[in-house]
Amino acid sequence: MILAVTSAFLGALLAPLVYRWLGQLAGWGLALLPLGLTVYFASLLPTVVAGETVRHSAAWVPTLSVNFSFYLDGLSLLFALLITGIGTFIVIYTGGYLKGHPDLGRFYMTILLFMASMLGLVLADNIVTLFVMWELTSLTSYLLIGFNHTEFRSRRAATQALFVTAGGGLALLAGLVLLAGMGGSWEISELLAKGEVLRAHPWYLGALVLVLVGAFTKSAQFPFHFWLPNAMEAPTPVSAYLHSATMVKAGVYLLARLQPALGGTEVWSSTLMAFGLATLLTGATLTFRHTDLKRLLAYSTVAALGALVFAIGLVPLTSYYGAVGFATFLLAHSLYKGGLFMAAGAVDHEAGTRDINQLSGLFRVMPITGVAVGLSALSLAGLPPVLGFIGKEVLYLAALQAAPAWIIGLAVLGFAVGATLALILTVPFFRGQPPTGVHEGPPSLWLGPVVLAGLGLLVGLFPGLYNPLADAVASAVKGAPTSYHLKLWPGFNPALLLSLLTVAVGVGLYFVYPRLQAWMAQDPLPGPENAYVALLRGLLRLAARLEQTLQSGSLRAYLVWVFAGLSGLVGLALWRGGPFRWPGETSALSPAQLVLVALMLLGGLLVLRLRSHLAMVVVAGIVGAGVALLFLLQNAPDLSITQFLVETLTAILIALVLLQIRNIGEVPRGRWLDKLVALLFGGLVTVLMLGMLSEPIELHLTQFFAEKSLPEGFGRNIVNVILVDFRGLDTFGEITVVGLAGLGVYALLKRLRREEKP
Amino acid sequence: METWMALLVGGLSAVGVYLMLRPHLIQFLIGFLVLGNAANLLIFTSGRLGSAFPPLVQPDGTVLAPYANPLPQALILTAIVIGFALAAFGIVLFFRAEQVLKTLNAEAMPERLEAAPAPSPVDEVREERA
Amino acid sequence: MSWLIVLPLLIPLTTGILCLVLGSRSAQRVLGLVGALGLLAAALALLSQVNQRGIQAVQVGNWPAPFGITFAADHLSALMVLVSGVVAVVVALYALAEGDTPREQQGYYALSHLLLFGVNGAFLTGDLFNLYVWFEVLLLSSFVLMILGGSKAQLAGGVKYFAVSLLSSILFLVAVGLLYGATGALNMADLATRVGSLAPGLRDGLAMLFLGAFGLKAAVFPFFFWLPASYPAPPVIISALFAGLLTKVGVYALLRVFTLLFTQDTAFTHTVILWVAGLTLLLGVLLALAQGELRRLLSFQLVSHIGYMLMGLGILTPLGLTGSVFYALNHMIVIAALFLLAGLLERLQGTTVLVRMGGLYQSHPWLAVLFLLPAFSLAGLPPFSGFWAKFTLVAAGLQAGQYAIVAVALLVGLLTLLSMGLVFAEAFWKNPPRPLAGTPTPPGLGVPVALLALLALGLGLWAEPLLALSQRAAQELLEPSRYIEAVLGVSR
Amino acid sequence: MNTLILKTTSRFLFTLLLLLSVFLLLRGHNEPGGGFIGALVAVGAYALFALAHGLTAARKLLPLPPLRLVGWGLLVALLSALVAFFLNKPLMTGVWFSLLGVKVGTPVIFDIGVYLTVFGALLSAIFGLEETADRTPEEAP
Repeated sequence: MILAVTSAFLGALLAPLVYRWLGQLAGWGLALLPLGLTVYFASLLPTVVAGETVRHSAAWVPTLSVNFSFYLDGLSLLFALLITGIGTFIVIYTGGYLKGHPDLGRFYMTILLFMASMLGLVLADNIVTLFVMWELTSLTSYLLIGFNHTEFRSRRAATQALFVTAGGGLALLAGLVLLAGMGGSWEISELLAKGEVLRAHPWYLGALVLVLVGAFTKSAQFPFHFWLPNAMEAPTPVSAYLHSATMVKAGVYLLARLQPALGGTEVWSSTLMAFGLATLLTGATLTFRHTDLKRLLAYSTVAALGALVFAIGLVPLTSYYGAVGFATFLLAHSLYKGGLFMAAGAVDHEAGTRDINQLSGLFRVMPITGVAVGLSALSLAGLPPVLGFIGKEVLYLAALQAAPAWIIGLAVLGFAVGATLALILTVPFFRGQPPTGVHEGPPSLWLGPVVLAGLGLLVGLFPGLYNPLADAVASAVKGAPTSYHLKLWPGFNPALLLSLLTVAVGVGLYFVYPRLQAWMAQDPLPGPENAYVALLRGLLRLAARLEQTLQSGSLRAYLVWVFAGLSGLVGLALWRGGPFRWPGETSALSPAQLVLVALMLLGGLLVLRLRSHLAMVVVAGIVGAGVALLFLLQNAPDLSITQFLVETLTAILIALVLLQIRNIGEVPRGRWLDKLVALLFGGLVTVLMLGMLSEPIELHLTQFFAEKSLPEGFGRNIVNVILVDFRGLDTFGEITVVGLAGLGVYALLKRLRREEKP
Repeated sequence: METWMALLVGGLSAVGVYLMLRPHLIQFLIGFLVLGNAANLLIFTSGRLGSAFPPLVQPDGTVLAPYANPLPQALILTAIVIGFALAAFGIVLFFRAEQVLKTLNAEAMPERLEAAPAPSPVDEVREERA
Repeated sequence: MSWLIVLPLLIPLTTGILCLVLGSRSAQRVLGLVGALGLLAAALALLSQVNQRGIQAVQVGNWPAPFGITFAADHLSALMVLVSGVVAVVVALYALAEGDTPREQQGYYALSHLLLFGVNGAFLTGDLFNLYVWFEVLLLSSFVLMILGGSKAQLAGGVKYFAVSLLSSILFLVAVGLLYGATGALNMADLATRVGSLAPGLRDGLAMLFLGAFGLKAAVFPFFFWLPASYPAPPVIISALFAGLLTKVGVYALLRVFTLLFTQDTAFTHTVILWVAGLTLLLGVLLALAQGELRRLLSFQLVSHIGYMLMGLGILTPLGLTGSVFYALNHMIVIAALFLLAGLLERLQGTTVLVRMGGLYQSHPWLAVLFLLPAFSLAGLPPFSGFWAKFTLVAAGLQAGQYAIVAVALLVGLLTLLSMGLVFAEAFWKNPPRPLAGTPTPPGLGVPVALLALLALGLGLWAEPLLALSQRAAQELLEPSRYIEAVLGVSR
Repeated sequence: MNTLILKTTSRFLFTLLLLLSVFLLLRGHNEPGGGFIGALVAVGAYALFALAHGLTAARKLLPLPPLRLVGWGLLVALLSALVAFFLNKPLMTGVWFSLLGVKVGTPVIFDIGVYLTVFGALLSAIFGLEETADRTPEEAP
């Protein structure tokens, strides 16, 4: 299994080469990759149906207990088959749909990368592996949605999808990490066995909310549904693959996967049912706003996803209907929606439009596509003898077992729109005059829809074919062995009545559809997408405002931030620490030193009042000379000489420059804020210094130097021996600094000299 | 003596900071020099005061006590030299900046030479034509 | 063996000096690359040594610790040196491919290697005052590099960079002086055994002073404003070098000081660090969203992501520190790649103003890949190196119950992704609004970027070795006694 | 300023200051002084000479361009630090030997490196600035 996933990734990376090699046949050639994987997973069917699971694991990042581990049971097998199986047809379809497109090689690579990550996602056993794959699907779908990248709408849709799904992904990450912490394991298969521990854990609610946010954003649940219809900017193979059959089902998969671990609580079922129902109704309602084939299908996908989430919520409340309904409806939806999307693309490709109002009489010119659409539409409407009918029936049975009447009523309404949509989609094929110049597309365009629709019919007629796998899926979702006999004709029961009602309402809605459509399409409806737009606009405005206030371009402001921030932090620390002892004095101040100290303070104050730069330099130099004198009085001759020399040289350098600048500018006055900050900082330095002086210093270093200076350093000037021997490395750094300064001055002035030359 | 030094260092620091906060770069530099002197005095004081002799070993191998702590002196020497290198580079940098930017007022030096509108994920942003 | 620890200093120093002494420019070019490769090799040898034998220490001048200056290499130091070697090699390759003659004349090679000298000195020294000296070495070389060429923008940015850096130097000096005056020690291991007995107010006040001095270097809130004001100005190769190395020195110093010295009152100090981390993360990324110029945008991203490294330090658990170390290493690679890429884009399109760019997805598809790898890595998406860093930090934060900072970290990841997505949409996907005037691009400029990008991918797919090393670094940081023993226990 | 007296005395002073600087350098290990102080004095000597005789004349008195001197100074310092390698001691370990009855050690050589570096760097800065100062009045636009 590890090999399967890895080979899918490697195969994807080779796609551009294959494309260059095979050219237009690349679609068929590349389809061998998903086809081979389908065959591989199909070969595992007997094992899984027999109730066994397969688990393969390899160490990935042992430091973080992350394994590259995979786990196969009914649920993951069904998904794996869907992904690789539909993937096969999508790749073939792409070859026809995007024939000759300059970016086709890249497209194959991206969509196969997507397939590989999706496969990894549904098979992953390790939480981190799952998350890695999860984010990879977001990334690849970002690139796929933005395929028509020169259009702003495409770019916007891509960014939106990425932002919403990756945002949810981050919540999911936090949730999964919490889950792992709660259950004490990073392997999902182990967590599933610890459902009771997880549910009783104080973090349960937090982790649940985070996981749900992740799943809901990915699976386009209300209120995050808006990104999915916008993502229809992508080319049709992408819409068909990502936004119907697979990626959007990742969230559903995750919920189903974790159902045994997290489900079974009041909050789980009620949340899933509430959001599922809300999504079902939102999708159904918004369907009426559109006439574009892909948009219509997109909203119907939203609705179906809502139904699936609703079903997962029902699983713990029902005996087995919920789980089986989920398993059946999932397959049915994937088959008919993938087929319908591809067919819609084929129609668009051949007829040049996707507006249902402009399409007519297509059946006569595109009979094969027409048959596929017809069969898929039956499934969408939930009519016999196709799988969609069975799926919906079982879901109704589940709802009847556990949900109150008003909820069932709303669900019927939501499903009814499916019937309406089925009519909307099929009518253009049979009504009106066929357009001229339109004909059936190449086999690559109709093969997928036909096979998928045919499968739906086949399984509908002989549900026994699917029954063993459905039981395995249901067992995985339920977390307990489940079996149910799928039948096309269950006999008269309340569910059948609901089905009839659904169809009736659906047909009724069809007749008001044109008017509803005209009325609803008028204005942009308020909805969560507006909130998204407002949020991002607000964010950008906030950012711009922040830049104006913080990153204002004023050096002064930056320095004030530094001093004020630092003083605040230091002050806080000192205040928290409480007062310390007053330092003891080691020596009295001699009169000469007192005068010096006073003079230096005065000099400092004088600098502040001066109005000439040159005078300021001089006075500052005098203060420096005072420091040198103080050093001399304190028995530091080396220091004193150096300080004198350096002060003089600095003053000369500044004077040299000042004399060359003609327009030197005024000496600006300070502000009260500067004074405050300066006083605060100076005060804190004094306090820190007093604190330092109150600590007993240990002079072990000094004693060592005094002892070793002559016998081992061979020098009597201890300061110099420290400089060149004990701490010679400091001096090495220091002369490097001096050399660098020389280099810098040279670089600065050399440029000047060159510029000044005529 | 130590208390006085603490006050002196604090006072010089305040003066230095205040000068550094002025927008004029020459004053900034002078502020840096004053603050540097304050820092050196601080380090000097950190080795404690009250010496009577410089830290020189007599030819007979003894050091006359109480001698001044040589370690802070060495540290300050390094710091002075580095400070000097920084100041020397700085003054030439400011000189050069004045030649090119025609001002010594840091507030008048632009941080961005051209306007660049930020892209937005929801609205298409185009460059505004002047 | 003791020479192995100082090799990462001696190699760039020798290279730098030889570049100064030799006049020939072609000799300098060769030396530049050879020196960088030598540094990388030495760093690898040092890391394997540390990995096998534990923390290594050498007493410079053969004076016993704590009297002389000690150089010590633990996993953190060795890893930092290693990545600085990687960045050095890549930048040297870029310089070689670019062949910018006027800048070479002014001593680019000498300066960049002296910068590395300072950076590695800072990573390896075990003495606080010596650390100050290294900071100055790398500062001055960075000043000169920043203004090489002397354009308007460089001088305006250089002035701000210089001014704020002066401040950080003085603060550091004051902090070292105060610490010496209170304890009588300069050797960090020696200090570690003494700081605990200080009065709490003084101790925490000093801790904050160090936070300020190093925070200025690391560019964290509220000390980061200088960075976006200056990093976009110099030629991109210099920005990349700075972005990869300089802020990380500040981060390294914070990691060192706040695990070795100031660990007595973590309820205060490390909470402050968490606040600083959170604010840096948020403000950095928000300000990045307001940018329309690529290099300035990257500068804010650089700032923002420093917050992640502090986050792990603030959490102060083995996992948190592992995340911090890994993040710092990963970030050095990723941000250097992005800055170099920005330079490539500027060459190809003649501008880095996003709204004016476009069309690269069509014309240079491989460049798009080279952008997406580090960009997604920066946003912390799998399977790139940044993901493991962020994942570790998030897991650490959740385990430590620091939910607020985890929320911030995740949100910032999302906003980074948005910001990178916008850059991609503008520079690569969109059609350029008007014809672009690019300059001829020498072949081979893409190679160093590709190396870094592949490293970001490779470290994502096979994160184990580096993560395991980061974990060992974190364990050492949390057990200061091992460091102290290695430094003080070595006799002459 | 360019009087004959200045020119003659400056030559004399120049030699004196240079000698003083070398003296300060060499005695630094035992008495106040050292490489840095010595270099500052030497820079003073050259600055004075340049003032009296012009920059070109002062440059002619240098064995190498000032920036090259920086490189050589650093190289000397580096080599003095590396000597210990051959004795299997750590970096910068002091090695002492007698030369004509005078005790010479690597730290002293290191100090000479300091002297050269500081001298070269400072001189390059001062010469550079004086050069622009000489020209600015007439050449500025």
